[in-house]
Amino acid sequence: MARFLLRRFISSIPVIIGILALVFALARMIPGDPCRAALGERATDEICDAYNERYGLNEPILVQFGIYIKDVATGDLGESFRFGVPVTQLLIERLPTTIELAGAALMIAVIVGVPLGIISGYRHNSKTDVATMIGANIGVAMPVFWLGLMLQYIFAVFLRDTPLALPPSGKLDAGLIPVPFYEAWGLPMNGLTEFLSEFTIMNALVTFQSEILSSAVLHLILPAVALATIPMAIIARMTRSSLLDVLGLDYVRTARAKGLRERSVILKHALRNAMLPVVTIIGLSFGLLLGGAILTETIFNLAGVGKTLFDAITSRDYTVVQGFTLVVAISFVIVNLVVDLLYTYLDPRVRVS
Amino acid sequence: MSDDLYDPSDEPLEPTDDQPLNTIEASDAIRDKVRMDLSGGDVSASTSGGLWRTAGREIIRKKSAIVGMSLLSILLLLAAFAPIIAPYPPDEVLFDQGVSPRDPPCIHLFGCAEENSQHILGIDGNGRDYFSRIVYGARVSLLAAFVAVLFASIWGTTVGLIAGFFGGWVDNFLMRVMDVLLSFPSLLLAIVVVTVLGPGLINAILAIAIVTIPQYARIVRSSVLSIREQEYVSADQALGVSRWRLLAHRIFPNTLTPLIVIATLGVATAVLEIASLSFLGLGVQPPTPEWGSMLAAERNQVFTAPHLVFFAGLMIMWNVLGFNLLGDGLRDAIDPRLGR
Amino acid sequence: MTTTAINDPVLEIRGLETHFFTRDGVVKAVDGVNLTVGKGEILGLVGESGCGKSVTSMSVLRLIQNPGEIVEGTILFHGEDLLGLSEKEMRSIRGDRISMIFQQPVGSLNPVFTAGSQIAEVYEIHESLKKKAGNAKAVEMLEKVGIPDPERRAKAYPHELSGGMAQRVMIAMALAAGPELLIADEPTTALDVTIQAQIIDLMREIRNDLGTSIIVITHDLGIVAEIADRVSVMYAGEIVEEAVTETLFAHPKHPYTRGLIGSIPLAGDRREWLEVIPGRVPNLIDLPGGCRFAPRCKAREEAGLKICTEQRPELINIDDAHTVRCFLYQEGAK
Amino acid sequence: MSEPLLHVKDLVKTYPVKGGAFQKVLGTVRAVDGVDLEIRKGEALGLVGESGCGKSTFGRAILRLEEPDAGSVIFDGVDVLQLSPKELKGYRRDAQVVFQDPFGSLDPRTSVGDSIAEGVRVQGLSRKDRGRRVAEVLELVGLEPYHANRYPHEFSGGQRQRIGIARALAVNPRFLVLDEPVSALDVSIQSQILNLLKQLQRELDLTLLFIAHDLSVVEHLCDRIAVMYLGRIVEIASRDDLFSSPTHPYTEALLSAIPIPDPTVHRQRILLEGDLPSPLNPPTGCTFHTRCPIAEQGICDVSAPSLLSVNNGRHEAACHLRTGDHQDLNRPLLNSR
Repeated sequence: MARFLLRRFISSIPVIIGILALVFALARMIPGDPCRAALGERATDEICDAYNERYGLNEPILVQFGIYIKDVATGDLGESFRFGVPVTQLLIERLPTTIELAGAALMIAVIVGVPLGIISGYRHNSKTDVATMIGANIGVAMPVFWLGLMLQYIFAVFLRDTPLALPPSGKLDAGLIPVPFYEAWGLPMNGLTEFLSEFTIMNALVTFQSEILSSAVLHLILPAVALATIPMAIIARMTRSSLLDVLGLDYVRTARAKGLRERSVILKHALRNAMLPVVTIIGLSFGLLLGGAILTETIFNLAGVGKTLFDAITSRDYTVVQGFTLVVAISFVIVNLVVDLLYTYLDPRVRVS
Repeated sequence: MSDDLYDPSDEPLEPTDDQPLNTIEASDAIRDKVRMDLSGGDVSASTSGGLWRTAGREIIRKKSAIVGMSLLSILLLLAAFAPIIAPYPPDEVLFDQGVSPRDPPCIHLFGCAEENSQHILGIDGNGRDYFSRIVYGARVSLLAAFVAVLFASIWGTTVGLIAGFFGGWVDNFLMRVMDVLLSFPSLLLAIVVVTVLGPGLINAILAIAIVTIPQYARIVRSSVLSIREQEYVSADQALGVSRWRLLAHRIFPNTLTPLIVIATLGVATAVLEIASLSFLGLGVQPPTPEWGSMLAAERNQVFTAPHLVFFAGLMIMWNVLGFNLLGDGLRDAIDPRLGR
Repeated sequence: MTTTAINDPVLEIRGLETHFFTRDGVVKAVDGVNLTVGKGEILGLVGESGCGKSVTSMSVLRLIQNPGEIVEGTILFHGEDLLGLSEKEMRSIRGDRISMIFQQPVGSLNPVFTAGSQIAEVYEIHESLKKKAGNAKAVEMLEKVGIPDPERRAKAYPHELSGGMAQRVMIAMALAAGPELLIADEPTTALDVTIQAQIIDLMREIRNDLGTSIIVITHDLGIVAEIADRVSVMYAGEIVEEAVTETLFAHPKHPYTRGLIGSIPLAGDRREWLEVIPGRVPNLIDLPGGCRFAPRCKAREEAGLKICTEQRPELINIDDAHTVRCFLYQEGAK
Repeated sequence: MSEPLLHVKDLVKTYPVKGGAFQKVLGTVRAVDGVDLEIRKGEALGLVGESGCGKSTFGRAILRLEEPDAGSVIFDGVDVLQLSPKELKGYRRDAQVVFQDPFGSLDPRTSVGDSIAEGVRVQGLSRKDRGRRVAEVLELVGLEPYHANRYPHEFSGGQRQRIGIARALAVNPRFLVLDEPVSALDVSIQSQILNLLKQLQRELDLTLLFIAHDLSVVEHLCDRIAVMYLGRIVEIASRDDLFSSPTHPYTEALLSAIPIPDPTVHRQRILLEGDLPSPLNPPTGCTFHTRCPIAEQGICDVSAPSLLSVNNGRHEAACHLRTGDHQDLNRPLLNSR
């Protein structure tokens, strides 16, 4: 198992180097002079020369790439021009929001999508199946940003003054300021504790800040649902088709011939196999979620990775674009690694070789 | 079809040796199959004997294909006859005709005063007839998505054919590059590419095409690999048919089947992504009527004039749904084993 | 074992009709099949692909899936009609009193569970054993079917087993609950000749040692000759001939049986040309009226029989326990 | 008998087995492990063995559908393995192949006629002549000329196999490799194809290499039979010699394993223990010794036997105990049960 892990990890090294190269190249290719973008249009040539000298921007491109790799390896992602803080600091503040959002969305997608797919595949061609599949088709087709806006309208305007009303944007009610757990627990503040404390819901849970907790959860519902819809539809469809595939296989016939009840045939023999491709798709959905997070965070005004990234792109904050893109891509690679691991756990055929 | 329904004994009698699964390749293969599902469904690389004629007959039997085709024909009609259907030019500002920004819909049939001019979907923030803009939007949406997919599939096919047919380091290199591109969420990569190229319709199309090339490359490559192992290719080799002719006459035509399905489903994804880019202000620029950018322009009015957001999004969904259903139907028709 | 065994029938199928309701029409996969299996008897069910032999066996266990359906007939197991049982009662018979093995042994085992646990499952279902006890008995069973190092094999996953080994595991699973009837559907087709011989021997031993009745379904007349006491020949959804094995091979009556025997190259047989049955198996949706073999039948032409294309022949008894569905042997048909 | 048309000397074909993160070569499978074989003009040679023994690889290697690693394939005096791609064209006309899978061996998108015409197109026939040739060979294999315009999915398995044969015959070859041509077919269709092959061999004076796992099918068609085990030929003899006096214990086991459709015959079975060893890690010495009922320690597991003549005839076998220094023909076969 350890050897497999190592091998799988080593095999993703070329891809990670490729990602670094691409991110580096794209950031260099974005039009505009990095010096003037950083220091303002009125920076003189002398100042810019000094600036370029300092950041190694005069060096040959390969040397620059070398410097970049070295910086990344030492955890230095540069400094945001716009905010004047290190990109890593920005990540510490913004990443948890996105993880919370994407995590909640993924949970909804899996918890709803998988059972729907199972029912649909099991009761194949029934009314439930047809309804689920129509729903899934519509779900896949809905633009996230539109769904988000519609949810905002429905729950904040249409259902206003009903118990179903939900806050349309932001992370918390205005005026609420959570106490970070490290303060409550008397721990020192450092990168890690600060990062952890930004998980609002978790932080509120462990420090018993019930008002903040409920507000955070309520604020999370709409964006999470909006973000979850497409993956949920995909997961439901995949579960269904995978289950149907498996139900036609020889070993399912064997299970029936053994005298197993149909429920056990499906839940024990078929499902374990049917879940294999579903696990992979859940991993892939993660990429979809990160892409969708850009739209969802923009609409729901959440200061997460997506929104920060998008703002950085429009305001030419290169180091942030570079750093955030890198983190997103590498986390996607890592998620796929984890999925492979899970896959190996589930499928003995892969495990042994 | 009825034969293999109930009698398994027409399998080849000699078993083929079970090849040990290579972990990484195995999980990649599944990922490919699965990736296709992101855009709707999966297509196996191997095609069973179904030719276009039989496929055509099958398509007509598929409900989803029919619904999809109907949805799309309506859109196509809207796009083709936009000048006839739309009561106003899409960018004509109507303030001098007595409208004010974001006037609600005025339909005479539903009791809107006769003396007011009719605007079935109301007026947008810039005083233009919203319905006319929606109608013209069909043109941009269909054309842009189609061009993006055409571009991506041509390049993806080329890459996939070369990688699969030549193998070796060429294959290795090309596929690693594709892996890198696939490591980014496609919308994110498209955003970065548009930023590099500069915003605009053409660049948005290009960006979406570039980020989807790997999908086509991988599916074509895996088709090539499986077709290359087919006995009919061996038979041709034994007859002395040249590599190029094999590639052009045997391998390429047989990769087309899965490719067409993937491309149809890919149009749906492209529609969504172009709308998303435009929504973010990176794609189609105003005043060109495009659903995504129209939605973006009115998004702050969602609490006061929700219909201006609602219909643009509905049209995007309509378009995506049409291509998804058509793609599903195509896939089922071509690979009846999946037809359920 | 001879025909006397039929006096103590384990299974009696009467007028079985299993149809598949497809888009293109009704596929009459099994269309009026009668079969009897005696206690401790090995019955060979022979036919080409698509003749309905597998559907017959799946019908016995009532494992026909949509769009298939058993539309007619009775399946008496020790005198009790299986078609009249509730699903729950039927489940208690499957894998316990009647069990089955299949053509693709590796594919018939679930890839994500170990061989041992899949056998143990039978004990969990039918004997309410706990997992641990089941596993122990599974190892015992593996040893019984001749698997060396059974403890290690019990922990193996199906893909780690060779075809022959996997088929032994399947047999162990089928025998776990001590069934009275074992249905083997093309049990050796996917295996190499030397392995095939091992499996055939194993099945014979099972019958001799345990007295299990066995139905062997195959397209290979050689296997039938080796193992079966009695043979039923199927063509296009019906039984066309049935006899004790020796009789059938020595005096085949039905033109199809004769063609089939004549068309296989025999070891040591130096015929210049093999016999050929012209044409192909009829479409089961659009069956010919009259005798289903008539369009391919040379004997009919030679005898100049008209009735063959007009009327469906009945199974007639021509000898002691030798029945045939052919007008050539029917008095007055000419 | 006549002179050899094809002479294969010490042919080796290996496959790398890759694995690991960088697709490192972990080992090699010697699929064909030093095979010597002569096929004489006009004869039908059967090559028999279980799945994975390398018989199909051998067939593909002598046609240069796979590039062998070592050895030579002399066809009509010319070493085929030394030919440049251009020079290969002549060999492609002389040597053809028919495959097992009637479904996979025809391009589903090409009409039957075009598939058949492909070979003569390569050989430079004009379009008109091609059409005529297609009609000719279709009739030769018992189909109608108008079938040329149809597509593979419109045909049954047996018909497709006829089309495969027609395609091979279109270039008028002298040598035909038949790779399990009937094993995917129904019994009653098998005999049609076998009869057709026999008839064609006589009419067209073809030399055949018939690859199969089924001894009785090979027996029917072939004059001589070679038995292969784990990449090597273990016995080769005329059909009659092989069946009447099999020498290698593996041949004996194979023969005794064939189910005979005659219930009155009761043979003493020689049951082989266990499965085929992994070709990735073949046993030392005689590769068969792990399953051999008469193997002797210290002899069979030490050195690999070579093909030696039995009774100074053309019957050859590779067995220490039956042909070599340790020869003892009376050594009884131990029954495993």
